[in-house]
Amino acid sequence: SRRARAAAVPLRVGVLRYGTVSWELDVIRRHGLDTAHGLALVSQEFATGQATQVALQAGQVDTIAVDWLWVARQRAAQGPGGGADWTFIPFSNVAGAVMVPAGSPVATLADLAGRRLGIAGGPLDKSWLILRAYAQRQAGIDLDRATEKTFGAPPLLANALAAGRLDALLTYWPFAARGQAAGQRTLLTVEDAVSGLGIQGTPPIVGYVFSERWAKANGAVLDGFIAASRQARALLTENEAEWPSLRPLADAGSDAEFLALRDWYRRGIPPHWGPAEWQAAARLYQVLAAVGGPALVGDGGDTLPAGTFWRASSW
Amino acid sequence: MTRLTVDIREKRLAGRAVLGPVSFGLDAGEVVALVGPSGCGKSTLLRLVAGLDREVTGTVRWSGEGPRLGVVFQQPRLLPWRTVRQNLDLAGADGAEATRLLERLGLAAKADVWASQLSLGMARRLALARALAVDAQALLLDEPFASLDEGNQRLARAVLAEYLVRRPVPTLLVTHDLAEAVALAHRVLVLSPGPARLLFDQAVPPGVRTDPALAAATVAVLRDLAR
Amino acid sequence: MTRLTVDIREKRLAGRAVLGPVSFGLDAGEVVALVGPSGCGKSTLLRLVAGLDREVTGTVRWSGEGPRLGVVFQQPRLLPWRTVRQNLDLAGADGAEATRLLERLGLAAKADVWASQLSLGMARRLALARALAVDAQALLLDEPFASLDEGNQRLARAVLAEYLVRRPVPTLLVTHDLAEAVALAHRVLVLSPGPARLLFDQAVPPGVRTDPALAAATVAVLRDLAR
Amino acid sequence: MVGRGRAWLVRALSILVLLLLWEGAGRLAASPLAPPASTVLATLAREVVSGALPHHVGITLARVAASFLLAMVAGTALGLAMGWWRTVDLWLDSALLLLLNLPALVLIVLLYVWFGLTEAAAIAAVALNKLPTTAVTVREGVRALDRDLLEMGRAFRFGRAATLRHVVLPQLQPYLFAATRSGLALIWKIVLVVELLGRSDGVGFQIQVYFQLFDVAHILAYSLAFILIIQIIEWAVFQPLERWATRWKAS
Amino acid sequence: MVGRGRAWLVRALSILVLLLLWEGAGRLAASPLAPPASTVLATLAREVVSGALPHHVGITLARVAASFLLAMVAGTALGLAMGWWRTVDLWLDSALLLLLNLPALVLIVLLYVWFGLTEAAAIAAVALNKLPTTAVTVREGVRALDRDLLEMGRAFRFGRAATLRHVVLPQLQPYLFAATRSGLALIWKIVLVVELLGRSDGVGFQIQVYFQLFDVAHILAYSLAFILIIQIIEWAVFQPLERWATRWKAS
Ligand SMILES: Nc1ncnc2c1ncn2[C@@H]1O[C@H](COP(=O)(O)OP(=O)(O)OP(=O)(O)O)[C@@H](O)[C@H]1O
Ligand SMILES: Nc1ncnc2c1ncn2[C@@H]1O[C@H](COP(=O)(O)OP(=O)(O)OP(=O)(O)O)[C@@H](O)[C@H]1O
Ligand SMILES: [Mg+2]
Ligand SMILES: [Mg+2]
Repeated sequence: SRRARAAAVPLRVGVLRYGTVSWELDVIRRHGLDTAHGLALVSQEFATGQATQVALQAGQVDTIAVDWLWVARQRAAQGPGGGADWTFIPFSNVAGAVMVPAGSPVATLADLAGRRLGIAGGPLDKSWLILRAYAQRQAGIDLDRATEKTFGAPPLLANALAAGRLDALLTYWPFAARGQAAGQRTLLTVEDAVSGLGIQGTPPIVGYVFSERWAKANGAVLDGFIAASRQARALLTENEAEWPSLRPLADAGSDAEFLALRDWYRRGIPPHWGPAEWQAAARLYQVLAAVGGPALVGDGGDTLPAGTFWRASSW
Repeated sequence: MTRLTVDIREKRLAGRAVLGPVSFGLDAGEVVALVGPSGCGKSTLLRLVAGLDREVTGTVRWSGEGPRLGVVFQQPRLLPWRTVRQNLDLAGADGAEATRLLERLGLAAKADVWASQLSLGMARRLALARALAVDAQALLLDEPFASLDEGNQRLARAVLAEYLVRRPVPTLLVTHDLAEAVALAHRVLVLSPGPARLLFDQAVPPGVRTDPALAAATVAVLRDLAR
Repeated sequence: MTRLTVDIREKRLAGRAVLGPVSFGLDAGEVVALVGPSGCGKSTLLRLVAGLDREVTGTVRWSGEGPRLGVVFQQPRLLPWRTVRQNLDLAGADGAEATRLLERLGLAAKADVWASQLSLGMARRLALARALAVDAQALLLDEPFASLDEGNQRLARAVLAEYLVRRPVPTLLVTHDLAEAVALAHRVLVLSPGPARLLFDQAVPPGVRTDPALAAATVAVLRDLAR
Repeated sequence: MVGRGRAWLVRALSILVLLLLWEGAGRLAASPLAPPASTVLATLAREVVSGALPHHVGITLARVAASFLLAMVAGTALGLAMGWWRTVDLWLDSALLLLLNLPALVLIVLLYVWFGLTEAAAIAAVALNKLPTTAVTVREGVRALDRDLLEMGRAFRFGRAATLRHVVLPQLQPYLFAATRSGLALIWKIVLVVELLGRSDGVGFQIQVYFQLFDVAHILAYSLAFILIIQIIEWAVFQPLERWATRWKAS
Repeated sequence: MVGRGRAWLVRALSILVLLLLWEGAGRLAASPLAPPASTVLATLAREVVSGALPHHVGITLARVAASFLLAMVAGTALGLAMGWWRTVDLWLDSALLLLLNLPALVLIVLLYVWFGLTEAAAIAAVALNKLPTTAVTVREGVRALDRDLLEMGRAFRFGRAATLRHVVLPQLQPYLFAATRSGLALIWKIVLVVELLGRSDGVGFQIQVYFQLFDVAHILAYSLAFILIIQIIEWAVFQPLERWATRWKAS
């Protein structure tokens, strides 16, 4: 298959070391799924998510994993001619969860009032906005006002929760999974909050983002990548034997942690991509826009900017 | 009373000997002139006597716990970022005495000027004023009258002579001018060139200050000794 | 030939006048001594003549395009981080002449010593050597013999005198010693105190160098003028 | 010498030229990633009016001020001690080098982890980052002190306080100004990192938020706001202070 | 004065004390977040043997060296020009202040986005971050130059090159050493950020990865490796160089 590789078109993906995207890419490469579809996956490692975003903008990679709000925001802020023609296909439907320590008295969202809540990412992070909307609707509390918030880097916050310096933590799912393995309790997943907001269907959260122009010029490559990626996910869903070889890529401290990571990963695999998901996402966007305001959506109002999703492929 | 005993065997700087055997005493109220060719080690000796350098084989000892010194360095060593007046005050000068000395030495108009803005001769006069204003128990003067015009030189000598009459403190006076040495000192030490040895320790005859002929003769004798 | 014309109306420093009206000329090969009380403005005048300061009302003009100068500043102004020899070389000294002058002025043994390690008298001799070694077309000397013992002073004067015989360049010599002025200069300019005005421009009678009595009389006259 | 009035004219002109260059480059680029000056200034104005910018800049300024004072005082003291006494220098040199070269990120993270995501930890982290550079600079200054003047001070028994104030500090002035200028800049930069990693307000936090959205105009607006403040401090404090400290040299 | 042999003894002892304190504190804390020296050193040894550390450190060192040279040369030239000519200072002062206070992060991201994630952009970003602090320090040094010596140089027509080399540079020596020491530290810290944001190798990349995993022992091991190298540079290059440059003062 060396000849196949040589003939294949390279596709550069920006990834994080120990990030979950690498798992999928690893399976694709190990099974030669990329060459089978006429492309050669090249993954480029970066140290932080922001670094991957810089790399994408700088044209260093063709695609990276990021949430579609990022796409929507850039499109909204820069208008149709703004040059930010990023577009999105899903990678995972899970975002994160609110975690509390094992013996925590916190049982419901309402109990968070007056407590110290850590929030990974910033005040415009999608999970935080979803959680705020949900708490407003379900419990009638404004978490933004009612809690003692700490924004910070996820590792620092995880550490603070473990050290008892926080009462609860809204964090990304890999950190939630690790916490779970360490005995923390999941108070609420972001996905549950989304459906609690009355949004039908499962909107995607994180996905591969690439330039529309690039996608149009490289349709075959993109389709090949989507196909390879779906095959890899199918393998990961169905075949237990795939997982042991991913162990070194996951940096799990224990077996329990690894299993938790596996379960969260599987739960997030988007089974469908089509009008139902687009509509769900559009509705979610309205909710987020209401909470996040212009700081989040720019001047574009609460309509998801056209082109945010790559609709030419669906499954 | 303050007394100084110097008994140096050798002083080295940067690996070279700059002072050879030099021994002398300085009694209370005694003025001793130090004469020797340029580079023989006079300033080095003064630094040792002032206690600014202690690395020497031999002894340099003041009676008691070391007197409060009035020092005129060979360079003025003023604080250029302070005024003339402040340079005196910071050294611990007595206020009234400082004013009087500025007046006497023709620096009264410059009292509030930065020391950086003095001419060299003014700076040297200020350095002399500083040494004389601090109520010193001993004076160490390294060419205090150099770089002055004749008028100012006469004036400065007179100021020092009056001072020594009023307050006879032990004084070590480095000078190149033998007439000056004879006029002011009780004894003249003549140093050899190279690493300085003490060539002669010559008392000045008591009558010189009133007898110009005797003074001239003494200078002639000293000039011979120093050769 | 190099000539200097000075026609200063006023020179101010830090808001104060430091030089009043001063006018004189300096002809090719002429040695002019500049005498005046400390602080009257001699060094300031030399800076103007050297072209180191151009802010003045009046004119200071050299004939031609400004001669190559040999300057002795009142302070040695050596580069302490360079050796004695390097200080000469960097100033543009002629190699053989530099060696000869170090020899003559008793500095040969110090040629490879850092300038920071010289005694003040040595530093001043080096400064003189520097001015004389650079093949100057004019000399500006600010008390070149201060801080030297009698022997070295005599030596240094002799070196300058020989130089001026060999190469009669226009020379401005600031000095406090009238005997020195009379011995070396063709004319003596006497400046007033305060913002200096030119008090007298007095030619030295031709016979003084051979006739001690005439020299003494001239000094006495000048002393009177300068008072 | 350039007159005072003309000096201000040149200063103003130089800023105008800078802005024009920026504006031109931005318009040429015509990319949201390289917004022209006018866009950034408009964004700046909007954020000022909304009150968000004054709020965050105020908080950052307070952190910068606290850390700066701490670092300058402690760093100067350490630099003085190490320059003055060779034994102190020998003992502390390696520790200083360690602290100097410990990455800001590592130091910040460790302090946050050990002492919690508190204000005190944040300020300590910043001050500890700047302290060694001040110490290194001041130590060089002390080593370069004029020995003749120090000897004069000893001969006339100035005592420690007067020697420090009247002999040593005036000679350290240029070193202290160098440490102050580059120190203020360094501190502000580290405060940004500190805020980014574990604070929920301040300019660094805001920049991080806009960084996630890749909103370059806002990022630049917040940076510019702070730079403007430093420019004002420079003109209103540092330059007059420096003129005052060197007034004995004037003319 | 402390003899040369005893000086090295004290240096070694000071490092030993530092290590012992660290070891003790680490053991007392008994937490993976505050590993004792032995753990970190063991990790360091393991990473050296595996070859990972030499690889990443080598890459980082190369970046540090390139940026350092660039920043020192350009910064010194700029500082000299601004200190020497008041007009240059007036024109460039605001731009310098802007560059000085532009957050490293912002500068790096902008350069990456505008010029791609190339090695050149990375090195330029670092050099541009350090350049202004060198310039500020050197400018202070130039302003503090001895005017008498400069006049002497003019009177004897030293010319520009000789004046620079024999009159100016010896006086700037302490400033240059201050800029060098804190500069090397600053550059290494910024290289870390640069690597974190857009490179796929180097110490900064490794530290960030271990930060995500919260592996403090590895973070410290990588930091320490670099600090050790700087310590060696300090002993093998900077200190001998400084002694050489000030040998005329010795006595
Ligand atoms: N940088 C300066 N700023 C202000 N005033 C100055 C400055 N330098 C010198 N002066 C003043 O100018 C006057 C003349 O100084 P100058 O050094 O020319 O005197 P001088 O004749 O050389 O004296 P001396 O024989 O003592 O060397 C003095 O009153 C002095 O205080
Ligand atoms: N810091 C130093 N390092 C090395 N040698 C020095 C140092 N200072 C002075 N010397 C040398 O020591 C000798 C004596 O110097 P010193 O300054 O004591 O002479 P001096 O008698 O005061 O001469 P002068 O009359 O010229 O002032 C000289 O040969 C000089 O070169
Ligand atoms: Mg001497
Ligand atoms: Mg003078």
